[in-house]
Order: sequence, then C-alpha cells, then structure tokens
Amino acid sequence: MKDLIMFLILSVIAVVSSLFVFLSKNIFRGALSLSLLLVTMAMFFAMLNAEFIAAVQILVYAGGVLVLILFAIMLTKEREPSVSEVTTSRAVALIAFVVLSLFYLAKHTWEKYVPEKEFSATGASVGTKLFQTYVIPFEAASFLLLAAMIGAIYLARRRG
Amino acid sequence: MEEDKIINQLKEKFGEKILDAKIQRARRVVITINRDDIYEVCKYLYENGYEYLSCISAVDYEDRFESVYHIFNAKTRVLVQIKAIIPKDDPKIKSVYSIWKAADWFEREAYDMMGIVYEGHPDLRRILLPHDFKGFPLRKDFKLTPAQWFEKKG
Amino acid sequence: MKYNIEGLEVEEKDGEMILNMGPHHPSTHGVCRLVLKLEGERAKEIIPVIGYLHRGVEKICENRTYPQIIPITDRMDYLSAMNNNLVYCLAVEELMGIEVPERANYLRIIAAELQRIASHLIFIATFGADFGSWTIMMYGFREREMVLDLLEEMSGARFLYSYMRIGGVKRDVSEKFVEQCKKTLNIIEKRLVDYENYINENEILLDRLQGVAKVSAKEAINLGLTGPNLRASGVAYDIRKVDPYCIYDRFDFDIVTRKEGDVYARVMVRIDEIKESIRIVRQALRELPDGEIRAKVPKVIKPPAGEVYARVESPRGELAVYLISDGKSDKPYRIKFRTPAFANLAAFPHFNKNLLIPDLLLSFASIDIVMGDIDR
Amino acid sequence: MVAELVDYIMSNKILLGISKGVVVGLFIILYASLMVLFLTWVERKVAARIHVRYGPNRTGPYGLLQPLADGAKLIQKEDIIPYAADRLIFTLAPVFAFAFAVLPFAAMPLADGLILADLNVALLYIIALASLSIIPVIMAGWASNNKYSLLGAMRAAALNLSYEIPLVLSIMGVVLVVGSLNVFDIVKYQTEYIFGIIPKWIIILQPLGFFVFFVASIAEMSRIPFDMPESESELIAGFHTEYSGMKFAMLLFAEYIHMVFGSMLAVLLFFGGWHLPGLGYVLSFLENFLSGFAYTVVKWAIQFGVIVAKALAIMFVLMWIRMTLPRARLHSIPTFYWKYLLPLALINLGITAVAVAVVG
Repeated sequence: MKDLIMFLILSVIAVVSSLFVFLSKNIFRGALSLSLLLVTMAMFFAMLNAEFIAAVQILVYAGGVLVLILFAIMLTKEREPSVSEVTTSRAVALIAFVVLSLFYLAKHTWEKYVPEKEFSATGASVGTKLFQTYVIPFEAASFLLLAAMIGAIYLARRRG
Repeated sequence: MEEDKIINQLKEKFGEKILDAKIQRARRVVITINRDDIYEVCKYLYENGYEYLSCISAVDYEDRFESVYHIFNAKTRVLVQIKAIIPKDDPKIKSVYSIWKAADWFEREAYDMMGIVYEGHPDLRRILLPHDFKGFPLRKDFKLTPAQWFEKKG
Repeated sequence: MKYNIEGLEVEEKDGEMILNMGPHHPSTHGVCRLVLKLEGERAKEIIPVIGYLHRGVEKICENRTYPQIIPITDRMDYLSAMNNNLVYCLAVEELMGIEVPERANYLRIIAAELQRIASHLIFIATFGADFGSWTIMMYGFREREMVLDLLEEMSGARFLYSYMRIGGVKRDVSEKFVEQCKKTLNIIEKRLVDYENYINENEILLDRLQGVAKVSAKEAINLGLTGPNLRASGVAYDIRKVDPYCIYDRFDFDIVTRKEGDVYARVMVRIDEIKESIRIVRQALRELPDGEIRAKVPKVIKPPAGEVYARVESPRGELAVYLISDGKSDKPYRIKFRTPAFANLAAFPHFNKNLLIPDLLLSFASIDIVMGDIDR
Repeated sequence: MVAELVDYIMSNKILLGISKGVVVGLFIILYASLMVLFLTWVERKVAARIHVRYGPNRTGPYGLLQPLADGAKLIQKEDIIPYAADRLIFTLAPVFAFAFAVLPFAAMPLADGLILADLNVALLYIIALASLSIIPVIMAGWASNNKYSLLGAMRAAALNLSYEIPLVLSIMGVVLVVGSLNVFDIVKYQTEYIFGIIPKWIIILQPLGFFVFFVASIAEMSRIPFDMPESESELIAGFHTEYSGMKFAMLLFAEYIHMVFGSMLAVLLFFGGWHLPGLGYVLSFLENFLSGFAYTVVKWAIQFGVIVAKALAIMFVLMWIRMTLPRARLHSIPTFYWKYLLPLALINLGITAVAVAVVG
C-alpha cells in the first residue's frame, strides 16, 4: 500500500517532468527537468531495494552527465527561448514512437518484469554479479568504452 | 657634443626642411619643421637611435597649431623636441603610429582635445571625452560656459 | 550582434562574447572599462575605454596662476602626489631659472623616494587582492601606513601633500623625523624579505605569474612602456639615471632590471626598487645639509616666454610636463602632462592578446595604473 | 496528556519513525545553521588574526554576535530579481542549494547510533547528494542572465568535472580498507588499535588517500585556492553576483554548510569519527551512574562534541589555507586534477587493493 502510493506519486512526477523535457521552450529548464526525472528514476531503483544502483544513478547521471549537458547549454549562444515548430518529420517521428511503444507494450506482459524477491542490489551483490557472473561482458564493455574514448580524444586533437 | 651632432645630421639630411634648430639646454634640442616632413624626420630619428617616443602634444597658438613630439635617445641622452607647424584652417598631419605604436593614444588625445586629425591613424576616435562631444576643449576659442547633453545609450 | 563602444563598432560573432569589465569592477583599480571580446574565457581583443575620471586638468591649469596649479597636480596620480608636485615645480623653476637650495633638494628627494616606496607597497597590496590573497593586501597597507606617517610628518598631509613649492619645499623636517625615518626604513627592509619569500616560495603563485603576458624589450620600447614595466623587460631605462634631474646624479643606486618581461618580473622589479629607494633615502638622510628650504622667488610668478619639457621618474614610469609660457600672464599658456599610466594602458592591449581572464587581470594589475593619472 | 501522547507515539511504529525523523531533521538543520553562524565569526576572527588586525569586536563579547547582526542586516535588504532573469529558476536556486547542502547529513551519523536514515550504501548516498550540489550553482549562474554569473557557473561546472572523480576514488580507498559503504562500520573499524596503542584511524592507513580527499574537497567547497566559481577579483562574485538579501544569505549558508559537511565527512572517514583514545573508559565510568536513556543522551552529546571538535580543527586548517594561498590559475586546475590527483588516487586505490588482498 505504502509502496503503491509512493510509486504513483513518483510516476506522476516522472511522466510530467519527462514531458516537460521536450515540451519546454526553454532548453535550460528542459535540462533541469531532465535532472528531476533522473532523480525520480533513482527513487524507483531505491524502491526496488536497489539502493546501490539508485545512488550510482544520481552520482553518474544527475551529478555527472547532466552537469556536462548544462555546461554545453551554457556554451550555446541562444538565450531567447526558441519556439520549436511542428514539422512533418517531427510529427512522423512522434506518431511512429507512440505506435511502436504501444506495440511493444501489447506484446510484453508486466509480470515478466517484477524483480526477483531474493535478489537485493546492494553493493556486494552487484559487485559479485559484475565481477563473477558477468565478468566477460563487463570487461568487453569497458574495453569498448576505452576504445571510444581514445577515438574521441584523437578526433578532438586532430580538429584542434 | 651630441646635441650639435644631431642638429648637423638633421640639417645635412633634410636641409631646408629644418626651419629652425636650437639647443635649449644640455640634452634638449628643439627643431621646427613643417607638417609635411614629420613622418620622414621621425623615421630618420627612429632609425638613428631615437627609439623612445616620450610624448605627443598639441598646442594652439594664435596663428598656427603645433604638434610637438618629444623623442629620446637613451644612449646619447638627448631629447629632441620636434615642433611641426600645422595651419589653422586645415588641422591635419601624418600619423607616426607606424613608427611608434606608443603614438596611438597620444594622437587620439591630441585629436580629442585639439581637433588635429592624424592621417593614417588606425582608430582615431575621441578618448577622454564622450564620442558625441562637440568641439575641442583645449582650443583657445572653445566656449566653456554652455553645458553639453549627451544622448542616453540604451 | 553589433555594439557601439564609444564610437567603435564591434561585432560579436558566433562563439564570442562581448564582456564589459568595468567601469565598476573590483580589479580595474578605479573607473576603467575594458571591453573584452571573449572566446570561452580567452580574451581575443581588449578595448580600453577611459575618461570616466576626466576632470580637464590641462584646461583648468590654463586658468590658474602658477602656484595654484600645485594642488591640482596632486590629484592626477594621487598615489604618487610628491612626484607630480616635483615635476611641475622643476618645470617652472627651469623656465624661471630659479636655483633650489641644497636642503630643499635633499628633502625633495627624500619625499619623492618615500612616495615611491609607498606607491610600490600599495601596488603589492592591491596586486595581492587581485590574485586572491587578502593577507598580502593587509600587509602592504600596514607597511604603507608607516611611510604615510613619515610623509605626514614632512608635509602635514597624508595623501595629497602639495609639499613641493616653486623654489623649494613647504616645511622643514626635524631631527625626530630623521630618526623615525631610519627606523621605519629598517622595518620595511626586513619585511620586504617576507614579500619576496611569499612570491618565490609559492608554487601556485609562480605558476600564475611566470610567463604570463610577456613583452620583449624591443616591443616594450616601441609601445611606449616606461618605468618598472619597461625595466622588467630588461631595458635599463630610468630617468633618474639617463636624464638626471634634481640631484640624483649624486646618489649611488642601481637601475633594477629583469630579463623575463612577464608579470613576475614586473612584480619583482618593484620589490627591488623599494630596496633601491631605501638606499637613496638613507644616503640623503646622512648627507642632509642645513640651510634654507626655499629660494627667494618673486611674489607673483610670471615666467618669461618659453617652453620647457621637464620629466621625472614617477613610481609608474616617465612623468613629464610640457609647459609653455607666453611671458605676458601669470598663468601658463599651455600645459601638457605626459603621464606614465596613460602610456602604459595604451600599450596594454598590444601585449595581452589571447589571455584568460584571470591572467589578463593579473597582467592589468601588474602594469600598475592609476585612473586619476590616465584621465587627468 | 504529554505522557499519553508519548506513549501513543512510542506504540505506533510509523508515527515513531516520522517523529524521530522530524526531531533529528530539525536538529540537523539547527546544527548546520548554528554551525554556519559560528563559522562566519570564526572565519573572520581567524582571518583577522592572520591579517594582523582585530576582526569583529563590537557586537557582544569578542564580536560573537556579529553573525546575528549580519543576519538582521541581510533580512532587511531588498530582494532584487534582475529584470532579464529567469525568475523561477533564479528563485529556486538558493532553495535547492540549501536543500542539497543539508540533505547529505541525513545519512551521516552524528554519534554512535544517532542517525536519521541508516542506509547500507550511506557513503554512496552522501557522495551522490554532494555531487548534486553543483546544479543549484549552475542554475543560479544561468538564471541571473549576467555574463559574469554565467562564467562563474561554467567555471563551477568545469571544476566539478575535475574534482569529482579523485574525490570518489579517494573515498573508495577507505571503502576497500573497511569493506563496507556504511559509515557506522567505517567508524567502528577505526575504534580499534594497532599494537594496542595507536588508534586505527584511517588517516594512518591512507595518508595518500586523505591528501587526495582533502584537496578535492577544498574544490568541492569552492574555497581558495580553488574558488574559481566566485573569485571576487575576477568575476566579481561569480554565480551570486545578482543575488541580494535572504537569497544571497541562503547561497552563502549553503556554501558554509558544505564546509561543515566536508570537514565532518573527513572526520568520519579518516579521523575516527567520535572515537578518541580514552573516551571509552570515561563512557563506561559514566554508565555506572546513569540509567539507560540518560546515559544514551550523555553519550551522544559527548560523541557529537568530539566530532564537532575534530571538524572545527579541520575547518581551521581550511581557513588557514584560504588566508595563506593565492587563487590558483584557472587552466592549471583541470591539469592538476586530471594529471596529478587522479593518478595519485588510482595509485592509492591500487596499493590499497593489493594490501587488502595480501593482509586479508
């Protein structure tokens, strides 16, 4: 009961803020509501007993990635809110998105995604999963990221 | 003496163009020329060790303007004062900015205060007074009494 | 977007930002406005806008009698009022052929050198504030206060002295002053070591000062930099030596130079100059003769027709006055002040391209300008 | 009546939780605010002492009432919102700044057993919330619509991207040693002794880690030498140029709370928290005299006092640094953090990992 109330409140916040992200005419406010969305997501994780992931979510996305986004926004010159126009391509994209997500929802059932009750995502359990069960995908991912990073540095250097 | 030497040098090089040359006191030489020769004289002095442009001032006499250059040679310790005569009705003179970058603001100030136009100066604007000020306050005929109102900048 | 900066059209392109630094900014040392064209925090272009403190000193002087001008000169470079007094008095004396008594000459030199110490100390203090160390600021003012006490003892004023008179000085000094002066100089000499250590033993500070806003000797001469700023580039140019005035040729002192030409050199030159000034004052105190302090001058000062260009080494550089008398009135026909800070600020945009704002401000502080001196 | 209410609250689990939360939460806010008021006075006194002057000495004994006078002045000030500012964000920024500054205290033990929310990932929660504290700064800088504020916010963001990673990595060293993200466990670990005499404070095991942590947290508090976002002589006051009155006071408060928070975290992680050699004897001596509840209160008070005393010592060092060092060069700071501090933190982490694996 308590969880349900929390879930409803949080989902309303999440949906409203995510709508605001792309409906807002002010790009900076949009980014700020994105941060609100990220924090709500973290709370969802916390409700699913995944406190570790919740904290990491805030640390990495809200504290790291979002600051980068805000930094980039501050570098742009456009101070006045630019009114986004409804173009055909945007309308097509929106309709396609809605149709596809409805299709996806219809195909999958909710029950599948109820978390395993016995697994609680504490630091220790996440560590065990990452470094024992899934160590090869984890290392592969980190290798891929490293390659991407080196490539980015190379590209940036060549331009500057 | 160094003072005599530079006067002789200048007279040799420019001849009649040097209207007047005298030694004011030790280490001070005063030379009078016409405005058309200012650039050549300055260039010559600069190439002969007179590297320091100390000051450019403008003076308003009854019959003429003068643009006065004080140029110093640190080795011989002689300060040459060049007085370039500018007619009242056409206050124009060639800029020495391309010789000394230091001339930049001195010339702007002379323009601002005395209305002498330095031709060839890259950015001859008013410097101390607002850009929409009317008249040249250090001229003797400048009326002090009426106030000037400036447009409000948005 | 286009801006009109005092008649100059400046265009703000993509990726640029026009930033008004001043007229009210903590680090512009008065009401100076620097219009910066920034790319990120890098200043591509600097356009100084001055004139906010313009009082028309030269015009006022044309309407004042010769002695009345002395207090006006105080108010130009208010941090080195003694030197301003001195250059003006030297000009009038040369015009009239007045011989200044020995004692007055010594007192003038003591006053001018104490003023130089005070001015350099205030430079160090405000420079400290600019790099974020309020401690240095307090220390600088503490030492300056002692020098001001001495100057007060000499002239009766603490800031705008009007101490020099045409033909001499205003007041004589007592034995007590001489003792006090010696004591103060000893204290300052000791504390200068602290300043040097603070700068030389601080990695963060060295990182900020060294190699910033370099200017080569040739460029500096061409730009019209004078004073410590020029000497920091390795040019031994000091009016006290190359074109001696007063009785400076009797004293034993060195021209302080540094090779680097960066902000660090400009700071260290000033600290070393304080030491040289202390040397001069000590010699002057030792040799201080008895006698008159003012020559016999006529009641109404009316110099013969003529012109004179007098110059002195002020703490900021070459301070000169070009004085023309028509011989008919007791007011100067034309007076033009060649002020050091004006020339130094004019040179500033030329050797400070592509600096970050913090470096730019330090470089700006290091040329040690006084707005009263620039705007006159 | 009161007794009945207390009984009722005690019997109801949810109500007990809520009332405990309210009491401890209020206590935390009160503590943070009082600490800030005190700190402003301390900072001015310390600064004055180093500057060879007196500092505040007119309001109350030793000028102790100066912060209250300042507060009274700030309340009277006109609340100015610039015409071109983004009013909503401009107003929200100080609120968020204050909130984000206070929130990490929720997972911070103030004494043995005294904590608002005992999370098993408390340390991570604290770091995460601390990393959020940059967002109000950016909000304030952007919403002011002032070029200096914007530059300040950009500097804050750039600085944040530099110091965050070494900070977290240095804390990870502590986590490796202790083997837990729970701050209680970390402090308990430090109550033991090496060879029976030296207290097992983590500063002894992790000197390098502490150095990295300390330098990075100076940047986190944005104090000299890393006070780029404000740098009063360059950007006037950076992101709070346009703020006045209570909004300004809140931003200032938030900044000082960061200082309190940073030094408390340092105490908990590296200086043994509430542990002090010999304190255990005093406590067991007191236990003989006092009954359960009274003993707990006294114990908490003493332990809290120990933490505050240690934190004050660290804050004094921070003030000392501020009064001694100049502001660092802007573009040397990312270089310093990425090229020197980050490798140092990684080396520290590596050594710690090997040592932990070898020792046990």
